[in-house]
Amino acid sequence: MKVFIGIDLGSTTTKAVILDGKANVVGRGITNSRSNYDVASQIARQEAFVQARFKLTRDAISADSELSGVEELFLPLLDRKFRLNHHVEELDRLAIELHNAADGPRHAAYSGSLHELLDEIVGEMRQRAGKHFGALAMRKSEFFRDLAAADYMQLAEEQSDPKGITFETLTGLFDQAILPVENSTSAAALEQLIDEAMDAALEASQVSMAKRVDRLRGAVDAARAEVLDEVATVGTGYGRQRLPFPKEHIRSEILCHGLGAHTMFPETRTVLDIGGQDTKAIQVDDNGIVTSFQRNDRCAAGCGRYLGYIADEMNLGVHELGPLAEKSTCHVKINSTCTVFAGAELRERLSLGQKREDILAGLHRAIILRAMSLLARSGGIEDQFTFTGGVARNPAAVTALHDLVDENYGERTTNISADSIYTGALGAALFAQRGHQEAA
Amino acid sequence: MNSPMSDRTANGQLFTAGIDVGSSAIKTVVLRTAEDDGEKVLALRTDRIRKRDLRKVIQEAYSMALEEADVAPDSVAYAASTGEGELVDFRRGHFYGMTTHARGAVFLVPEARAVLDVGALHARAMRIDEMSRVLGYRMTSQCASGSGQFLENVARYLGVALEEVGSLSCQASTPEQVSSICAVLAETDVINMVSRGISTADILKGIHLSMVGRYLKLLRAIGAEEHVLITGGLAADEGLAQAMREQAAEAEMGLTIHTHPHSIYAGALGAALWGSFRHRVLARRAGTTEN
Amino acid sequence: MSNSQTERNGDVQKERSMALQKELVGGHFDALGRAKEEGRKVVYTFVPGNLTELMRSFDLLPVLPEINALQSGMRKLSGGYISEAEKQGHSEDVCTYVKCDIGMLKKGNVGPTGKPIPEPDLLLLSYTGCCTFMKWFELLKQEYEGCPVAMLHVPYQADGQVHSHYRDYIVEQLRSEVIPKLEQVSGQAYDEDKLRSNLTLSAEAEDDLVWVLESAKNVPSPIDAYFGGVYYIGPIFGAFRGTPEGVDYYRTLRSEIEERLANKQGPITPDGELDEERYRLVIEGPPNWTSFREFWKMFYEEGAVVVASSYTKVGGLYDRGFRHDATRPLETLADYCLGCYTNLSLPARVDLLEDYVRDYSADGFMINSVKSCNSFSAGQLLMLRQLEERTGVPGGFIESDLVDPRYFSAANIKNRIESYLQMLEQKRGAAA
Amino acid sequence: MTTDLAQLVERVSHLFEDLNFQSVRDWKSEEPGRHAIGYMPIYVPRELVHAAGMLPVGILGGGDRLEIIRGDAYFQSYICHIPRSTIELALTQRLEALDGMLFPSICDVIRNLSGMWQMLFPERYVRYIDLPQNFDPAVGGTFWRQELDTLRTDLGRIAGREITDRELQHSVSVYNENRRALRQLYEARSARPWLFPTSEVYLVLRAGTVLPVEEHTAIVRRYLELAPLEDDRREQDMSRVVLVGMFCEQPPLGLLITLERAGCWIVDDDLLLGLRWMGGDVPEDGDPLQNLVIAYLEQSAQTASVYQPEGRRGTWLVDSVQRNVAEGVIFCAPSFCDPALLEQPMLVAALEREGIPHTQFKYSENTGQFAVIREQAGTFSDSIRLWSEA
Ligand SMILES: Nc1ncnc2c1ncn2[C@@H]1O[C@H](COP(=O)(O)OP(=O)(O)O)[C@@H](O)[C@H]1O
Ligand SMILES: Nc1ncnc2c1ncn2[C@@H]1O[C@H](COP(=O)(O)OP(=O)(O)O)[C@@H](O)[C@H]1O
Ligand code: SF4
Ligand code: SF4
Ligand code: SF4
Repeated sequence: MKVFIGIDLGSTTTKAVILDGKANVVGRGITNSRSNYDVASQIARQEAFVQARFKLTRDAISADSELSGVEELFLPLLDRKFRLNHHVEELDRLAIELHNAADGPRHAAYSGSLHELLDEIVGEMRQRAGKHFGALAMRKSEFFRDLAAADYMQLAEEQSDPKGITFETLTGLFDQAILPVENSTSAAALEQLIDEAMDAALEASQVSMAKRVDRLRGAVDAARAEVLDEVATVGTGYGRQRLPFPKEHIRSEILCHGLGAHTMFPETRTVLDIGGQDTKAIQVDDNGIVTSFQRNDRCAAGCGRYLGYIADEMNLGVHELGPLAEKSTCHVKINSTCTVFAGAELRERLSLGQKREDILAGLHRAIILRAMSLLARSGGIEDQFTFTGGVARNPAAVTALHDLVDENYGERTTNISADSIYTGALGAALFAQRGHQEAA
Repeated sequence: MNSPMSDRTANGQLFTAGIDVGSSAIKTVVLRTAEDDGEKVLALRTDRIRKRDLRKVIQEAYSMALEEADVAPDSVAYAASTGEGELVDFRRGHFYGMTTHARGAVFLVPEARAVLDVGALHARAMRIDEMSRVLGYRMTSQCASGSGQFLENVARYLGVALEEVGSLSCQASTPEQVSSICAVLAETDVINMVSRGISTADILKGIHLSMVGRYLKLLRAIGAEEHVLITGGLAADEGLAQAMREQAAEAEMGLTIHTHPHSIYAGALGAALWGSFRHRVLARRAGTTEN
Repeated sequence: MSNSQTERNGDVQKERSMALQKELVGGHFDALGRAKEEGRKVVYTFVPGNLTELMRSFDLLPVLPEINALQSGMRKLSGGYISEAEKQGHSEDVCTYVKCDIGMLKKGNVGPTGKPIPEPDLLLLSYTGCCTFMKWFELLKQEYEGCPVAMLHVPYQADGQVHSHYRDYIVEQLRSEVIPKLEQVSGQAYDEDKLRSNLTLSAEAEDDLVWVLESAKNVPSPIDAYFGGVYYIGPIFGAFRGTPEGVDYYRTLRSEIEERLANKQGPITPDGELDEERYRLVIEGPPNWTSFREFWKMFYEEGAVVVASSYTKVGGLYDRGFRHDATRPLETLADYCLGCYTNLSLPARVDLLEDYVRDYSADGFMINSVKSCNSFSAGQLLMLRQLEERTGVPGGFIESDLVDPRYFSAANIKNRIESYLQMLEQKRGAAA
Repeated sequence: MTTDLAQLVERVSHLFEDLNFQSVRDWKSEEPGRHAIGYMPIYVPRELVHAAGMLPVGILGGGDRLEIIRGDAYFQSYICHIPRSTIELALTQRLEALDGMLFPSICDVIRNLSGMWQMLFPERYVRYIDLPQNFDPAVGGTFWRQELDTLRTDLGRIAGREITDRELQHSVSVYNENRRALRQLYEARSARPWLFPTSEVYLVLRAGTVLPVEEHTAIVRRYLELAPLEDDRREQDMSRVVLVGMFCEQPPLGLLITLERAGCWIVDDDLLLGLRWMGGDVPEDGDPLQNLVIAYLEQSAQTASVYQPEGRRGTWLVDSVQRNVAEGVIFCAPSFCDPALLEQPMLVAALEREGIPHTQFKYSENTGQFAVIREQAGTFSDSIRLWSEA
């Protein structure tokens, strides 16, 4: 099968989308781009391939009428098995790196006790791994880094001081260890994990569907055997200049976002993308062609990192901010523009006894207000509107945006899709696919 | 002299305190001014605020400092606040940051004719005279780029304790400049450098150099010539001072950059010193009006 | 290169007009350097609303601080001058031309070519199209305490019309304020015949200039009317309007361009001739001088040619028919001043650009908004919208500065230009 | 605070906070056929508007309470704030009550704003008022007279009748009255600044931008009576300063409060010059238009926007410092305000020649954080306080 890949190398996350020859999405992948752009784009694309493999599996199962309905049982199972295995594999690597870090000269004083403590913590993390990937589990994040960090920090806090090892020491070790874990990747290892997960899932299915398991195995094997032929890849995004692609395979993220949004919501005329380090307001015509755009970068105020920074200040995850802010009944006007000053203002206001949620609501409004001026600059919102980028996952940001759009432009259809973070990658993949068609 | 305050000036000595309320820490100084042997510092302390109730931290810091100095609260003639002093409810007077840093600087390094105060959120440069009068100043305003917090963030991303930053930076061999000036977005840069295998020392030095670039601009803008004293929290960072010396020399600005172990207390010291001065002025005034 | 008039000079092609232009500008700075020894008097004035013919009729040498500033920018001296001025207490926020000039003065008033610039004998404040001019010369007046100032206030064409009382007001000021001061400084009496003959020369050069600028209506265009254009306007906006040298320069230039046109050649860039014209653009706003080459390259690398620009009209708008008219010497000077580009109302500026987009068959237009200049920049975002609406052509917006290197972010600007051109390309693809 | 004063202050604060110009709408709806004409900060001959039976309304941006959403779409980040908030007010229909807008030539930003207005609101009356920079009655005076004549004709056309000399004479006398009251207020504040805190004086003044002038004069006079009755207003050990640079974009109220809290009594300023730009009385008899022309040429406020043919910049500032026995000058100018900021070095030079202490900082009308300004102003007042005794 011919596939086309789009990679959006964002400042915060890297996204990959795989399309088939008819421009259907067959796989998506996302990862942190915090550490290394090249690695991040590889990981995102591998993830997308994993998903593509799963999609093929799903298609193969659905194609067999005797297996009707089985995909709804089998695929989640497969997915969980895979994720769990993957998580455990990463935990193993984390354990090694933690111990390596603990051998550093700075920690000599602790000698053995530090290693013991780490073993304890990692052991407990392994215990918890199963829970993260249970059938009904709600995962707070899809990134290993976040899941592992949450567990680790909690355990570190519980177990630190009593043993004379400070919490700061432990967090320092984690920060050091997580980088190499995130930065190493191996396609072969992933293939292996997929295989194992498939086998394990088949194994597990045996009990419930003994009779049809052979057909199922047949479908699964067929999906495994399918060769995914990468025809073309187009890269875009903040870090696109660093992609090891020839210039003609790199597109401006503005165009990619425009096209991606147009493909998802063909009636869209205005796109707002708030990513980690930049914000873009884009106007597109009825073919998805960008007619005007505005962007903001180089200053964290107004981008996703603003919220990320605030979340750090409050010891919360970014995903927790929105829901908390939604509880607010009256929002506070934030005076500081700068992210760091806003952080200080937040502390000051908290110490004056103002409510967390009200301040947070104010902070969300502040970031959306900045986006509103960008939107206004790009030409306003005349018609259907789409909100993309990581911040579109934040419910409070979405609410603030709705309110402000309503107040200033009247009611507008606003699209927000769960997949909107992939908008840029989708656009890039479409360029890859179109480019190939044109060449052919 | 019969003013109600004069009993606190017993035996020709006078106790004053300076409390510098910063955005990240409270600095407290207790000072004795004696007619025969000038000013003597009796206690110095820094209390990080972290996420605690500010009023409480101030109160505690003050009591502990007095205890350290062995001075009873009611023998303090003048408690002066500086910085965000509103919450210091026991103060007798307030002096503003530049006034106190200038005074503190001249006290610590008498030949200083310019002060560079780098705190958690702001950096400011002042040109002063030998009487610690502020002749001109420049400060960074609404952007935290290049502030103490900026450095703190970078240190956090690198997993380095603040106290280690300076010595690490001094070990750098080939400093790597950061391209992003944003205190928050520098994170990406820093992490990129880490993954490119650049040593922590080189990264920190690069950060220091980019900060120093801004400070030198401030100093140039105020027309600083000769001796400059770094005050505020970042004075403790010898890496910064070293980077500053290198850059200033390279730019041929003719500056001598000083730090002082008590630089971080410059504000609090200045407040205590001005408190002592002001007390005497007020006492004299009270004296003259009564005559 | 088959062209007989073009010779290879290193990697860069030099046309005769280029050499001539260099000669003129260099010669002028030389003359300035010698002015004091030779006892010649010097008048400082501004490009928009400059009264070169009048000054020359008194044998006075004009100095144009804006040109000094832009030259300092191109020679990468401006950064130091600006910080010098800021050190003296000038705000970061204000026009950098002023600061560049003040900084240069504070550092000894050595001109961009390394020759000293003489102190002014008169500050002729042609207050045209920019409020900063007034502050600029007030500041200079503080530096040159004894130097007289002549204020010529040119009313703004707020409603797009030249009212007769505007013209009367200017002529009155010329009579009662400017000419007496010029007489006093030069020690010569006002000689209207001399003025007239200068004005005749002006009109001649203006004809050729307009022809050259309009040659860009051809596809492909033989010139770049912005990056190349700034060289073409140098002599006429500088000190050579109303001089035989000026006339000569424009005649030469015109004949060169005529030849390029006949040979269907594209514009010359610092990297040689552009062989494929891929985009035709109209540009509003002055260029960036500190990274002029780099900036230009971002365009020609992509095959973008600027076919018309408003910046080349700051020192006089001639392509709408105005010519200096020797039969009504003072009135024509008044009309000239009133018509300079930045003295036009915003709606008139939009009309002009709209016509440019149409008349020059542009694929797009771009605004380079400079931080320094409120006169240009305030309102450009609305201009952008209006132009997009009226022409149906997408507009691009970039931000930089004239001579402050701190405000030229090459990566950002390049990113924007690239994205913009890709957008034009995509649009073209869809239309095809 | 006595209830009378509290009521007065509440009334003027309310007018200040009302971004919808309700008082103007109310005034218009009281009688059919009434018109209101907006004007940007200074040098607008309000007498002409008044004489046409219209209400001149000062438009001074949106302050710190207006969220700027669309206004930012029209101005780059390096342009001052007032034009964007003014556009925002207009785009959000808050200026519906205005039948026209006058843009005096204060600077290129306001100048270009007049063009933007023409494009954005083609159905409304817009006029750019070009002030002569030549002060010869025969040259600049003639020009100004023609400009005023055009304005007079235009306003007459909107009003549906010609403006008579008699009406104009009456308007001149009404405005003379108002100017006298304002001068008294400034003198009173300068004599005893603790009785007339600037943050309050500002609000009283500001009411004059939206109220009919007669009503405003009454409020000012009433305030002059009431404020001294407050017995908790006492003299304090603070520094006396003159505040300059605010002739166009107005500072947020918080800034004025901050300055006072930081130990500065403001004894003179260039706030709300739109009401005060004419230094003295305009003759009430004779040709009223000519009187206005001569008044502009001879006694209008010196600001950065008007050329000063002879003498040095800043003589008025030095005069003000001396007249008001001020101890220092604070330059407080809007960020990116070219006229004010280019003027500053000249004023500094004038002060330095006289040995008058000064300091400077920038604001924008929506500045919300005053910590830095408080430090700067505080240090300034500290230095005056400490060094005057040393
Ligand atoms: N689950 C989530 N909940 C809330 N906010 C999120 C979530 N995931 C990402 N974000 C926000 O999105 C930002 C990253 O957006 P993204 O579009 O991935 O950026 P980029 O494309 O620049 O890498 C983060 O800074 C964060 O604020
Ligand atoms: N030992 C140290 N090395 C480097 N930086 C330090 C050190 N101690 C404190 N700092 C820095 O000093 C800053 C606090 O400075 P301070 O002058 O107290 O600021 P503020 O008065 O605003 O609280 C912190 O942000 C921190 O970055
Ligand atoms: S203002 Fe704050 S968030 Fe913006 S660039 Fe500066 S430090 Fe970063
Ligand atoms: S503001 Fe613009 S027109 Fe005026 S001097 Fe500066 S650059 Fe020239
Ligand atoms: S604040 Fe200054 S720059 Fe802005 S409009 Fe007013 S005078 Fe012009």
